[in-house]
Amino acid sequence: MEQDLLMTNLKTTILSNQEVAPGYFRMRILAPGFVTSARPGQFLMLRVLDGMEPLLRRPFGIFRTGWLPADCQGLPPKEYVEILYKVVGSGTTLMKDLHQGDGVEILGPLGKGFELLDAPEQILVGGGIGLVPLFMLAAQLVKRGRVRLLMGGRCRDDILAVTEFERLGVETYVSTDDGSLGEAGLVTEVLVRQLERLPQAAVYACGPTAMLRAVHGICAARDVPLQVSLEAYMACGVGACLGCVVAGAEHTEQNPQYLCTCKEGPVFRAGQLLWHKLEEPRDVCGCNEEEP
Amino acid sequence: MEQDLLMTNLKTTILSNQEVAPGYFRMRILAPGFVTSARPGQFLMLRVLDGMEPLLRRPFGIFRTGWLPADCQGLPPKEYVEILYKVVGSGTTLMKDLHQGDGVEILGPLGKGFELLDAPEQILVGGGIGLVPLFMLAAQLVKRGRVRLLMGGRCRDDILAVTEFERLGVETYVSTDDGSLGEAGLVTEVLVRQLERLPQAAVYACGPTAMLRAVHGICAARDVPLQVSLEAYMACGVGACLGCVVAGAEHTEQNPQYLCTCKEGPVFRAGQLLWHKLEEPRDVCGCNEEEP
Amino acid sequence: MNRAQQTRAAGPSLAVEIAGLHLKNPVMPASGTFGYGEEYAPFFNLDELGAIITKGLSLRPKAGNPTPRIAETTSGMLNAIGLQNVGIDAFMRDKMPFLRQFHTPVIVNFFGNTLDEYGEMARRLADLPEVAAAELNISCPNVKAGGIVFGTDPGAAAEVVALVRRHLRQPLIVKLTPNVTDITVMARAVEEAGADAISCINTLTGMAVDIRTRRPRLANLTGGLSGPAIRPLAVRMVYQVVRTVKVPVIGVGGIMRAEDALEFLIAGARAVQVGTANFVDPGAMPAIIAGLEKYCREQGVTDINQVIGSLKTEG
Amino acid sequence: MNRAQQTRAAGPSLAVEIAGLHLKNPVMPASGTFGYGEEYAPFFNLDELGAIITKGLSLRPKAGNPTPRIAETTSGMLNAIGLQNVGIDAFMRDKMPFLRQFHTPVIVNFFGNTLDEYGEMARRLADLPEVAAAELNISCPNVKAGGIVFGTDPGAAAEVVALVRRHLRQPLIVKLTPNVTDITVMARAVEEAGADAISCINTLTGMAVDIRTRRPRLANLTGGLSGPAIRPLAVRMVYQVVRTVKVPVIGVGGIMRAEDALEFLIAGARAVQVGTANFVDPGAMPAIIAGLEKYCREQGVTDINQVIGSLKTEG
Ligand SMILES: Cc1cc2nc3c(=O)[nH]c(=O)nc-3n(C[C@H](O)[C@H](O)[C@H](O)COP(=O)(O)OP(=O)(O)OC[C@H]3O[C@@H](n4cnc5c(N)ncnc54)[C@H](O)[C@@H]3O)c2cc1C
Ligand SMILES: Cc1cc2nc3c(=O)[nH]c(=O)nc-3n(C[C@H](O)[C@H](O)[C@H](O)COP(=O)(O)OP(=O)(O)OC[C@H]3O[C@@H](n4cnc5c(N)ncnc54)[C@H](O)[C@@H]3O)c2cc1C
Ligand SMILES: Cc1cc2nc3c(=O)[nH]c(=O)nc-3n(C[C@H](O)[C@H](O)[C@H](O)COP(=O)(O)O)c2cc1C
Ligand SMILES: Cc1cc2nc3c(=O)[nH]c(=O)nc-3n(C[C@H](O)[C@H](O)[C@H](O)COP(=O)(O)O)c2cc1C
Ligand code: FES
Ligand code: FES
Repeated sequence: MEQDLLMTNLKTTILSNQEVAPGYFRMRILAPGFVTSARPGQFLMLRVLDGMEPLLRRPFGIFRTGWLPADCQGLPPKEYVEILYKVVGSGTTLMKDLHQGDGVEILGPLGKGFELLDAPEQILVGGGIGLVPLFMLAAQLVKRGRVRLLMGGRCRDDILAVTEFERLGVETYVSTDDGSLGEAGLVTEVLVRQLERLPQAAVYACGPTAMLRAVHGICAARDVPLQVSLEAYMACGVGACLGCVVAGAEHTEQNPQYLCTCKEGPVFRAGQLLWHKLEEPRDVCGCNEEEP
Repeated sequence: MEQDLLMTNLKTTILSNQEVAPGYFRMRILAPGFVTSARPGQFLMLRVLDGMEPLLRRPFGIFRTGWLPADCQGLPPKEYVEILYKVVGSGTTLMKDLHQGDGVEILGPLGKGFELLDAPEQILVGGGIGLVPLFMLAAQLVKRGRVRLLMGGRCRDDILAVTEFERLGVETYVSTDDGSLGEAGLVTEVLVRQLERLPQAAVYACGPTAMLRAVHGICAARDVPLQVSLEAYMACGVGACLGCVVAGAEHTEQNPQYLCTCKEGPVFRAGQLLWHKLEEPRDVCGCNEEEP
Repeated sequence: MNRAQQTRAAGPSLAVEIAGLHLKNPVMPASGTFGYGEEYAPFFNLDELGAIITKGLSLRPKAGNPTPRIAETTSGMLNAIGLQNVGIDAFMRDKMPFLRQFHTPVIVNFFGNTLDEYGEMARRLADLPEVAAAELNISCPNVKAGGIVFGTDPGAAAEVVALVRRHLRQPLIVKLTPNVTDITVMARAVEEAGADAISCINTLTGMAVDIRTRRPRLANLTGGLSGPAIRPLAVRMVYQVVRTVKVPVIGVGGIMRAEDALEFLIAGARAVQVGTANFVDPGAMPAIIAGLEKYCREQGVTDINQVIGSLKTEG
Repeated sequence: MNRAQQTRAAGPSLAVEIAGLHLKNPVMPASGTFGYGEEYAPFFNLDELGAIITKGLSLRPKAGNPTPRIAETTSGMLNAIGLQNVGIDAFMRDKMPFLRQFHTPVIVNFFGNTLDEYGEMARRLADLPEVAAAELNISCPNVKAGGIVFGTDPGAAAEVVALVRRHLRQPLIVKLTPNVTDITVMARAVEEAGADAISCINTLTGMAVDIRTRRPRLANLTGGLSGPAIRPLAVRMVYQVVRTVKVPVIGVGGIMRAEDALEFLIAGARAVQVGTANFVDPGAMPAIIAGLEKYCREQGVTDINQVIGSLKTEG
């Protein structure tokens, strides 16, 4: 409830928008209030133009928030939010052509973020662009102990922001399908090896559904607590349209139980979900063949 | 027919786009072929964005064409076309925010332009933004003899490009409703006075329908030849949709005769039109109360 | 201060009346696009609205359709939510207490899977004093049993309306589907059967295909089209219905801005509902209300009722 | 060079057959949006098209509606041209000679004001060898006498189709209106009455209001909505009709790009018509044809017929 009251629709401006790898962009947006209100795993809904096309807002994970230093004229420091996105369709194609000073509207921070567990070892698993919500999480977890990031992608271009994680003090393990960066192979293979050494770990994962399903299988078999961040087609982002639902663990044809990805998620404990019903909204990270 | 074969749909770029008076902009667009093909009174259909909104192209008179000088790297000179537009609705609002280098599509030159008559005196009558198609006309008529421009508007802001006409050698007579520039009063009053002195003149007019109707009344009463350039809601601009028709002189309920403004116009001899049926598409020059 | 001065100082009146309900302005959310109110409460004070309409409710909770449930189309969206809702009991227990804080009338949108369920729902609603009015959905195109038969057949529609009218205490708004050959036939049928007001339109049945996977973009295959794409169809139908019936008409379909709402009001709608626009901009309704006020001022109108039905059709 | 190599070298085949007509590709203009062909000839070679469909023709010239006849709406446009046309005689005299230069089949779209006129037109068309096929417009929503009755009533539609079929020599395409409760009822009726193919959809009746003048934006009050706004409705109806009838179906409605055309083809349309897109971009059809070819290549398809009806509807 107190979370809801912090939601806002900001008509604001872009501070920068740069291609960080082929097809991947990082956008920094002026966002008063976000530093204090945004929690790891939350997202925002972005509206590019004031027009009717594209009609719906696009959901993006919050990569991080921060303060712009006070400027030389003595103006106070300003809050920003950063997103990292992959160009896939009409909305992101428009976004990539935006410049500093262009207007955008952002609705957020939205949804439930990660629950920070007190495990002795913390393992983050990111698939491609799925690494986005893990950064703020990592920044908080490093204060509690050792954090590892297992980062997978199809090729080197899908591996983003790793040095930023390292700067936080996170140990990173990179794997790519084609071996063009880090180890050749699936991130899930790395996870299996890590969990052999660290059976007490807590796992936090975000990426394509096929990857999450494999991670869930691995964690469930070892009784390792897992939280996952999901994607879903969204219209409202606030729990009003019921477009983004996902079947809950109790869900049956007779007694349906649906959870809103936007409001009850996007982060769920693995045990909340009915895994065999989980669908891929779309391949956004280029690595949905990752299922081992 | 040879005219048709010169029509093209150019995907091109903006060279400049500047506010020339409050609410009025001048856009210069790279336009190979336009210098040789465009004739006075023709127009083009402009598409702002590659998206679906606004859906239809917008028609604009061709203000003038010209050559960009060859550049220092020895690249050949380039042709451009210039339009002058008033910001009135969704399309022109998008247009005003475009910059040098932005892409636009232009279809043209379209329609039938002015017929250059061999009268001893040539009088151009422009109402607000209606002056646009008169500039290229003036440039050609001054080669044949004396040309006068009677230019009317609601206030000084509506009086555009007068010095450019003067530079061609055109004698200009400005009138505004509020007297903020030139003579206070209607452009039609100036026309009446001019025709008293110059009964042999030919008149070419463009402006709001109410003004054109008054000009027609004045010329018809004096047997002075008149050509007018009309506006109409257009979808295709090439005679295919039949959206832009105007009733011809022979038009009756029983034997309807419709002319396409886009293809058989936008310039008509006054005698071709059924004047009492003529409608105002919309007040674009801010001076539709001009009817005396 | 004389009367005229008072009005000027107070600003134009936006109040309208729908079947005995006094609304401080003619703007309310469209059912299914505003959740149960709560979801949008962080963005503005719900007391700003003319009324609040709930997500469509049924006797028992309803699961709705599999996902994907939504797909964007050009200036529109398809939805196949499948009328998922918590059911009337859970609504009264969990959602109504929140809405009680506000002074804005709450209109419950509802449907049944059978004629009996419609009747049963009407009886339940009649006992709930917090429910200011009920909007009967006979038009949802998504759920086979959820109205398609009633909404496209004048006889069936009249039957369910008459039944509901018999049991309901509150004003009854009947919401029409646009998926019919002649909406005036349906409007006349539901008016004669006892509707106190008519809202139109619900969504139009549409479909979209993912050309890469060659699958329908909605798990349900088809869904309801809403958003600005459908506005010209909604304006036309509202105009037709206004000229057919005597009861007030509420316009719905593609309203994004005050200008859009005004098209409906000028065409004769007594009030409007805003749907998809809420998703695009949670502040859409307050902005529309402010825009209506501005328009009245600019047009020198002191009462929005002077705008309603003011379309000039000749000459 | 073996067969497979030949195909690869030649590129995928886009040829389709509609009721005995061989089309080199499935793309043609929608009636009324391409004039009589001539208007767009400066922009590309008309021989690139699968077929050419004319503006709707009638026995005698027709004046159409007063202006304004068009109004832009969000991602759509309303038109109330009122079926203005030069009449069949002037068409044959003034327009056909131009079209004769091309090898693309010419399909004449036609309508009548009465049943007799429909029959008379069919007889006239039967005698014209240059007319490869005829498209019967029973669906224009603009002109009271011009089809609204036929197009929304299965009995009346069947009657006019049977009459026309009796007189016409060429293949008969019947164009359906979307302004009906159940398009499959109409499709079945016209198929049984002898339609050799069905095209759908025509425009949907809509309306727009100028809020400043409080007048309708069309002189005719209402007009037909076309453009990308209506595409999801058109795809849905095409899909329904394809599953209802055996004759080939031509998809129309909101096709702007190859991707849009593919939605229709995957849903089962044998060919597509492009309307409003021609206004937006005179090069739309050549671009769509090129896009279809590219898609086939990318999907490893050698023949567009493998794409047609390939929608996967289960899980
Ligand atoms: C909670 C959440 C967080 C996300 N975080 C990120 C992120 O940090 N970085 C990033 O690059 N992407 C992220 N995505 C995916 C991102 O929303 C889509 O890539 C984006 O909406 C695509 O828009 P488009 O217009 O380019 O694609 P189009 O395909 O043109 O979009 C059409 C419609 O489908 C929706 N859509 C398409 N793909 C997806 C998808 N994978 N998930 C949900 N909706 C989709 C769009 O929102 C739009 O409504 C996130 C999605 C969700 C739900
Ligand atoms: C042959 C011709 C030449 C023109 N030349 C010029 C010119 O040189 N400079 C200039 O400023 N304007 C000119 N106009 C008018 C110009 O086309 C409109 O002002 C412009 O289309 C408005 O677009 P909008 O999107 O801003 O307005 P909106 O009102 O949002 O447009 C909505 C629709 O109405 C149409 N429309 C609106 N006003 C007019 C109008 N007056 N005439 C025709 N269609 C209209 C638009 O094209 C569009 O389809 C000309 C019009 C015609 C027909
Ligand atoms: C996601 C969604 C859910 C809807 N649910 C309902 C509903 O439960 N009951 C109902 O009567 N209409 C429902 N509708 C229809 C809307 O109330 C409205 O009639 C329609 O969306 C057209 O308005 P719009 O274009 O402003 O969205 C729903 C629409 C959407 C988009
Ligand atoms: C300006 C205009 C004129 C039209 N004239 C006709 C016509 O004469 N006969 C006909 O059958 N359909 C006519 N139509 C309907 C189109 O052929 C087509 O069915 C409709 O526009 C939907 O396709 P679109 O969205 O691609 O434009 C016309 C449409 C427009 C926009
Ligand atoms: S996106 Fe609307 S309920 Fe989640
Ligand atoms: S604009 Fe289409 S015929 Fe003139």
